Amino acid sequence: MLSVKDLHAFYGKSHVLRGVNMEIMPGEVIALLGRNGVGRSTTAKAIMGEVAPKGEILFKGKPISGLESHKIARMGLGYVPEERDIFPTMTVRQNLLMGIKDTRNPGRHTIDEMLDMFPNLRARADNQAGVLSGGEKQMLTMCRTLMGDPELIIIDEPTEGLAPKIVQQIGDMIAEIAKTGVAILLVEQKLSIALRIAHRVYVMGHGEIVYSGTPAEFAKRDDVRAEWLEV
Amino acid sequence: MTDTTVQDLAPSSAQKFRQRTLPFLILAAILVAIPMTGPSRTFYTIAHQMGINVVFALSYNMILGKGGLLSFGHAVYFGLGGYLAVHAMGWIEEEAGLWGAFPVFFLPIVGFAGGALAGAIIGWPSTRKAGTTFAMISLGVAELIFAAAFMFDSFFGGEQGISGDRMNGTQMFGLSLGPIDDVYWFIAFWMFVGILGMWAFTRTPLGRLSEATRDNAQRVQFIGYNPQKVRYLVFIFAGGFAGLAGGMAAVNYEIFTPDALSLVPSGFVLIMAYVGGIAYFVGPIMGAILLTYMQSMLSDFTEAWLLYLGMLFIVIVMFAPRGLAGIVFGFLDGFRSDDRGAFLKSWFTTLAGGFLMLIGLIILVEVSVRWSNGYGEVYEPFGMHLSHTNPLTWILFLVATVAGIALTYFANRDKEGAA
Amino acid sequence: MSTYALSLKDLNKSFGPAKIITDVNLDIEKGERHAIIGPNGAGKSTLFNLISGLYTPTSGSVKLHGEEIAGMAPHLINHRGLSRSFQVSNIFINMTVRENVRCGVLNAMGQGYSWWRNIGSNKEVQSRTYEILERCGLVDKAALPASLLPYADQRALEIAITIAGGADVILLDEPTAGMSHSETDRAVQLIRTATEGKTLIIVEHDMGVIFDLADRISVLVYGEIIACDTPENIRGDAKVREAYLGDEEEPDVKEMV
Amino acid sequence: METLVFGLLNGVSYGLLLFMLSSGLTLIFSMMGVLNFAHASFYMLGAYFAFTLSGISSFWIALFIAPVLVGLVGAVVERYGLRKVHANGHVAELLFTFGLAYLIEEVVKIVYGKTAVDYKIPDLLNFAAFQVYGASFPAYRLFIIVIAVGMLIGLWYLLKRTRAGLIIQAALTHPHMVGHLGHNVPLIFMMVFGIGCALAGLAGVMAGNIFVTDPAMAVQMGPIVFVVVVVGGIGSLEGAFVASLVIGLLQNLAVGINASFADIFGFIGLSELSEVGRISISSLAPVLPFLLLVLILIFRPQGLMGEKEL
Amino acid sequence: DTVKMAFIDPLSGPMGPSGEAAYTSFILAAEHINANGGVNGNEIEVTGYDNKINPKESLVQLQKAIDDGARYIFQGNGSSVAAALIEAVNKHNARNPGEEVIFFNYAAVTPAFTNELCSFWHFRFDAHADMKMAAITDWIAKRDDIKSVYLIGQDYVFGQAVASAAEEQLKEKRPDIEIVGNELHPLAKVKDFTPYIQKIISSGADAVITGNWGADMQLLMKAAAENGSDVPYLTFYGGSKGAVSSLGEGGVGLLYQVTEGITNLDADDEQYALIEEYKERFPDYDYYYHRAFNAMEMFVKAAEEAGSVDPIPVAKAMEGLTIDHAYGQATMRAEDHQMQQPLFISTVSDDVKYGVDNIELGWALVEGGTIDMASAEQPTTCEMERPE
Ligand SMILES: Nc1ncnc2c1ncn2[C@@H]1O[C@H](COP(=O)(O)OP(=O)(O)OP(=O)(O)O)[C@@H](O)[C@H]1O
Ligand SMILES: Nc1ncnc2c1ncn2[C@@H]1O[C@H](COP(=O)(O)OP(=O)(O)OP(=O)(O)O)[C@@H](O)[C@H]1O
Ligand SMILES: CC(C)C[C@H](N)C(=O)O
Ligand SMILES: [Mg+2]
Ligand SMILES: [Mg+2]
Repeated sequence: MLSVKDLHAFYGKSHVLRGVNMEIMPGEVIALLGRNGVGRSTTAKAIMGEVAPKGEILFKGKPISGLESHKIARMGLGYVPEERDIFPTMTVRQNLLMGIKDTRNPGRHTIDEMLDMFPNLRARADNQAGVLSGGEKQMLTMCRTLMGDPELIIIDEPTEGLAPKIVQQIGDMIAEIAKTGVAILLVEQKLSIALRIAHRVYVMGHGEIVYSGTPAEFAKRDDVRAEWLEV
Repeated sequence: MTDTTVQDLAPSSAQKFRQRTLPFLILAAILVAIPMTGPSRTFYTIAHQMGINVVFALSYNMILGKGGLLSFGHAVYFGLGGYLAVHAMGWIEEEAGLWGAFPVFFLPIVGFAGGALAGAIIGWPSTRKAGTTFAMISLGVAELIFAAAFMFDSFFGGEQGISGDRMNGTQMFGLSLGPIDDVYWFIAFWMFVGILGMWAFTRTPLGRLSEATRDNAQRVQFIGYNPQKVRYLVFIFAGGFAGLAGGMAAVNYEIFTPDALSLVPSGFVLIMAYVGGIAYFVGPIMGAILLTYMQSMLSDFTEAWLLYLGMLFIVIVMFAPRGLAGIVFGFLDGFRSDDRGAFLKSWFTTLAGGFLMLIGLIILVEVSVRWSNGYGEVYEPFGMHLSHTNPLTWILFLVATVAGIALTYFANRDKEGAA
Repeated sequence: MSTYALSLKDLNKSFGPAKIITDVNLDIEKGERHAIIGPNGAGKSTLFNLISGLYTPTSGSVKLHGEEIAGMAPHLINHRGLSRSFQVSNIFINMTVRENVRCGVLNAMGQGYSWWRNIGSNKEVQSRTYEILERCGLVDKAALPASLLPYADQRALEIAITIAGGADVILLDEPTAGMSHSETDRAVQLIRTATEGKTLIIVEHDMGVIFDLADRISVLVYGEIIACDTPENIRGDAKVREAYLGDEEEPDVKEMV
Repeated sequence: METLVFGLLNGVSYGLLLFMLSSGLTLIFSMMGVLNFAHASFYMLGAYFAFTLSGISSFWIALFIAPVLVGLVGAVVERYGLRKVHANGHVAELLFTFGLAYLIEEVVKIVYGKTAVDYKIPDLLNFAAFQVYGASFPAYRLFIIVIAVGMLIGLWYLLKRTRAGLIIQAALTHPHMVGHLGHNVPLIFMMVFGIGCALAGLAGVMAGNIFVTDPAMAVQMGPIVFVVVVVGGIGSLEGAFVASLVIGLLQNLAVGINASFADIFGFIGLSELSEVGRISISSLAPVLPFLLLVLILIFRPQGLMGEKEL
Repeated sequence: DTVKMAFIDPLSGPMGPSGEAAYTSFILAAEHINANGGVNGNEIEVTGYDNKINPKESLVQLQKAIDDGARYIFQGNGSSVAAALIEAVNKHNARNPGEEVIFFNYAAVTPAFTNELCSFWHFRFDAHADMKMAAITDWIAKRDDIKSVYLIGQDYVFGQAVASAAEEQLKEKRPDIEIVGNELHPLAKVKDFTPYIQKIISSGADAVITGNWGADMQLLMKAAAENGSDVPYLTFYGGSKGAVSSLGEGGVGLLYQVTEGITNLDADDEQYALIEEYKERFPDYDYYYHRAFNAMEMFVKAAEEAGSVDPIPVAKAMEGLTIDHAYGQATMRAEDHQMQQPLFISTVSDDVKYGVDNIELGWALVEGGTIDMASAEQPTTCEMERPE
């Protein structure tokens, strides 16, 4: 579904991604692990065209490297950025409406379904999204992306700054979404979640993928964890 | 690193001298040297206007660049300060009260007081808001004051304004202020004082706070300052220095008309500051010098000078938002950087490209202007005869423009490759 | 009886029909380190906003050292000795680190609006700025523009600005959000030294930080304080576990594997 | 009585003209956040294009083609100018349009000359619709009223019935995110700007022949357009409509009043000879809109019908 | 050698056309003089300086002109600018002896300039407001059907001077006439004169007197036509570009102006050739500034008499000098430097040799519309200081 070959990216002069390779199959949940600052978010941004990528990125067999972001999105690639980027002056409902790409043929999900999934959001449906709490915002962005009916969602650190209980909820939600057949690339730091829901994990270090395997295999690799994850 | 001390945090005294004292010494030296070159009357006239505009543009940048407030009515303070100074000039002439002894030389102080007072009154309601609200209030206030100027003839003098005679009152430094080279010392002195004063202002707590308020008014509040008060105080000072410039203009021209308060000079000062570069202290100085020159001299060479002005401004906004000063400092930085060669190469290619495009453009504009006027005049640069019926004209124009675009394109493609 | 450093009485805040803070009562002793925890959207940041003057309470009172401050403008509250940090970094990105801190220091020295003195000439301001930079571990980055600081250092600067004014009641909103473990440890250390002898109120989701730092913990759920006690008791409180910590505590990576 | 009737008639027709001119700016301002200083320049272009077109064809063709042309010019300006500046924030955008206004004026001077062109009211509408107190009311002004009301209805429909408004609002602050949601932000911006300019162009077509079509017409109309938009309330079409009428009426009614301050405030001893006393209400007419602007901004910054502050 | 003359007037901006119409006249006049051998063997060079119709900018341009070697300054557009220039020239001449400059005013007609504000350095070639108003009021005095008059004008010195001249002279010549309106509107700011015209209509005035010029004149006429106003307009500057074409046929017999000459007066072939040459060279404008040619002619004559092209001798020679021009004689009165010349009242007609604004309509002399030099003369209060 998504195949990344020898992806490089730069911020000014600093070479952040140094040849990232990865594959994602339809319906697969992949966790991308790594320490702070190794370039996981940058990988996501490079795929989405937010930082200029150098290398090959194929989505459903078609190259997307260098395309405008709305074209990438319209091919069925959803993105939930680290910053969440909700539209603060719009209501929750309007935010969800924004997720629909084409009003004439809306996707599988309806706004009501989304609000049912998160009673918290329903209670705030007509409030300005800017005043939502951190957790509520996170829920909102995921729902908004779902409204666009993506086949693959890239989610960057969905649980950052959230209360332990919500963290669990978000984890459940992602697992739920995955069940509907949507592939997910989850950029995470919290192993607990990643290991619970991922089919495969990639570990990143210094701008490269340094390990890949199933959660079960990964669990046995103390060396990988020690070298690339712990601080 | 652990043994860093308090002193190490601040710049060293050598640095201070180089960055702070030296520029002022150089400025003073230039100001003193100018009259020795025996300049013409035109030179003096333009130079005086530049001096006034330098102070005016700097005062504008106190609120735009440093304070983040976009004003469309800064000329109001320039004008009110200037009017007060012209009236004071009249009082000196009539020897009203103590005024008889007041030296005309010090009228800019009166202008300062007038501008600051106007700032204090008008700023009170308008600085409570920042952003677009402030901009729109400034526009409205400017229109109001401008219109009022035609209603209160005793202060503003109607269309023909108020005039005065600077050759009265106590003489200072042996300057009668009659001949133009006397006036030069007056302008030079006050320009220096104005620049120094406004520079010093940036070094005060209030000056720094103004920048902080511009960047993040909310945070300023939570460390204990009232952003409205900060804006208000800065606004008063900006008004004061604008008034100082007004006072200089009052003595220089010996006349003030309501036009001085209108949107036109307010727009012009905005352009001066922005073209010069509002992020730098010297930016508005550069902008004032260049634009004053364009305003007074370019209009002699071409009727389309406003077109060039508009284009210059748009080019700056689009391609060099840090203004002339940004270009100059960017060049210096690039020049000092490691791969000077690559930098210079791309810089000069862009420059050459820009130059060619400019030539193409000038040909197009000048030929069109003459064609449009229809007096049978023909554009004849360097003895070439370029009329609109002459194919050479269009070939020259096309070649220059295409070559220019190609060059800039390549220069910038290189740049990306290097990144 | 000495007055409390901060005392909230029947505090309420509604936005339109939505009641966000309901009848909050809380007394905090001088010198106490008090933590506020609660699920997302419980109203923790809102509570901070009410105390620090960004919002006006719908009803109720906020007393700082016994003096009513509810509804005052933020800068006036700050003058009375209360200072806060923000959940998202809120620093002056165009200034250097040193200037950021100096902005706070100047106010404390009563030179905030002065336009007649040179900013660099006051020795006391310089030395106090230096002291704060040192305390927050930012001395070697003092001359950097704040925008170039790494994230963790920006958070540290946020704290530095907050304490620079010399306030004795400090409110920190999620100071360690987004930090790695080692950075978090450093930050806790920093908070501990920086707020030495002051009253500290902190909002955090990182239980490690909370249990490490706090003398007492309040648990805020749907705008109400459901518990307020020592860390040990809170950990054991069933209500709290249900409402916030979740049925099980988050499994440690080690246990998972 | 006569004064009142004249004032009302002129106020309404002038007010509606203002509305035509400012509705495009309201659209651009509320959707893109761009305070388009060159808006009145597009108005001027509309008038000049209509002059050229009605010379080679007829007024009626110009009425349709000229606004489209102006809209295209606007779209090009957005695509190759404004879009580049957008990243540098609103002030940069505003300054860009500020420079653009100079540019358009100068180009118009080169192409059409510095003096006014003779852009005429079409013969079909060049008659007196009716007579009031000895003065005739031109049919063309009635035509303006009809067009303006039509424009109001059309615009209102466009705004309320499309999601484009939301998308643009979001793209203002989070352009990347909106792109990631699959919306072609640049295209929408370009269209909004184009339509806004076309509306200004239409106003130019309508007004250029009752006023003068000369290179100064943009500068003269520029500030008043801002007054309308701000007084009406940002993003509020209804507000712009009301504000246009209010300003139109205010100005025209004031012109009709001969009384001076001394006549009105004479009872507090204001003398006919004093400077303030001599000011007549009619001479205040041009100032009133700006007075209104400042007062509104100070006491009701969200404008008459706006929801948020500037 | 060349005699440098500076033409300081608006050459860009909204008032640009007003300046340009005169500038072109001076250029043509200079060309003719040069073609005839120049002045005392010198060529004349007229250079335009754009003052953007701003008094202050005029002073900057004045400095530049002086620096470029100009000793003769032409200006006319706007009495406010003229006032500033008179003062500036006076000061300059006092402060820079030996570098004197002379101000030739060709159109700023506020009477004060040759009365209480008169100066040796200032010469005016146009009849001033009181002179022109006298022509108008004499004409009204003969029209018994006019019982009420409406005054409208621009709110600045000149407009105010026109209004007070009208009031005084009417009171004296026709005390029975009621002045039903006396309105001053802002200079060059009104876009639509409809409300003013409606006021005029509802006042029931039988005639309107106005000193409006430039766009204010054109727009006033446009609104008058649109709103069906049918009273006579007695003007100074009905000849402003666009005014006649705005009124169209409706202007015939309703729009009047007072000038020192019009193209449709009987004249010699040389004058007709000049008019045609002008139109051909400058098709945007019409031959209007006859006084530009008068001024140049007078300068040449004075220079020849003085045997010099230096300012002071020329100025002295000019005092009391008389020239013959196409429409009569003109004398520069020595006391106040005000040109005395015959004036003509004309009105719009569709039966003329030369149209204006590129249409068929043009100006034709009204019956008995010639005011000879002596009748046009007005007293002066000038007490002039002269250099010895
Ligand atoms: N806009 C930027 N400009 C310059 N450098 C950047 C920028 N954004 C990120 N970096 C640097 O690039 C590197 C990789 O950043 P990235 O955000 O991809 O890391 P990450 O693995 O997602 O870490 P985090 O846990 O902080 O989200 C870091 O060293 C970071 O400092
Ligand atoms: N200005 C406001 N208008 C309306 N509702 C608001 C406003 N500010 C906050 N809220 C609502 O109040 C609730 C509490 O928000 P708050 O930001 O205080 O939560 P929090 O406890 O800080 O959460 P988090 O831990 O996620 O930061 C949220 O549901 C939010 O939507
Ligand atoms: C150009 C002229 C019409 C000027 C006018 N007569 C004045 O004195 O101001
Ligand atoms: Mg990341
Ligand atoms: Mg919070």
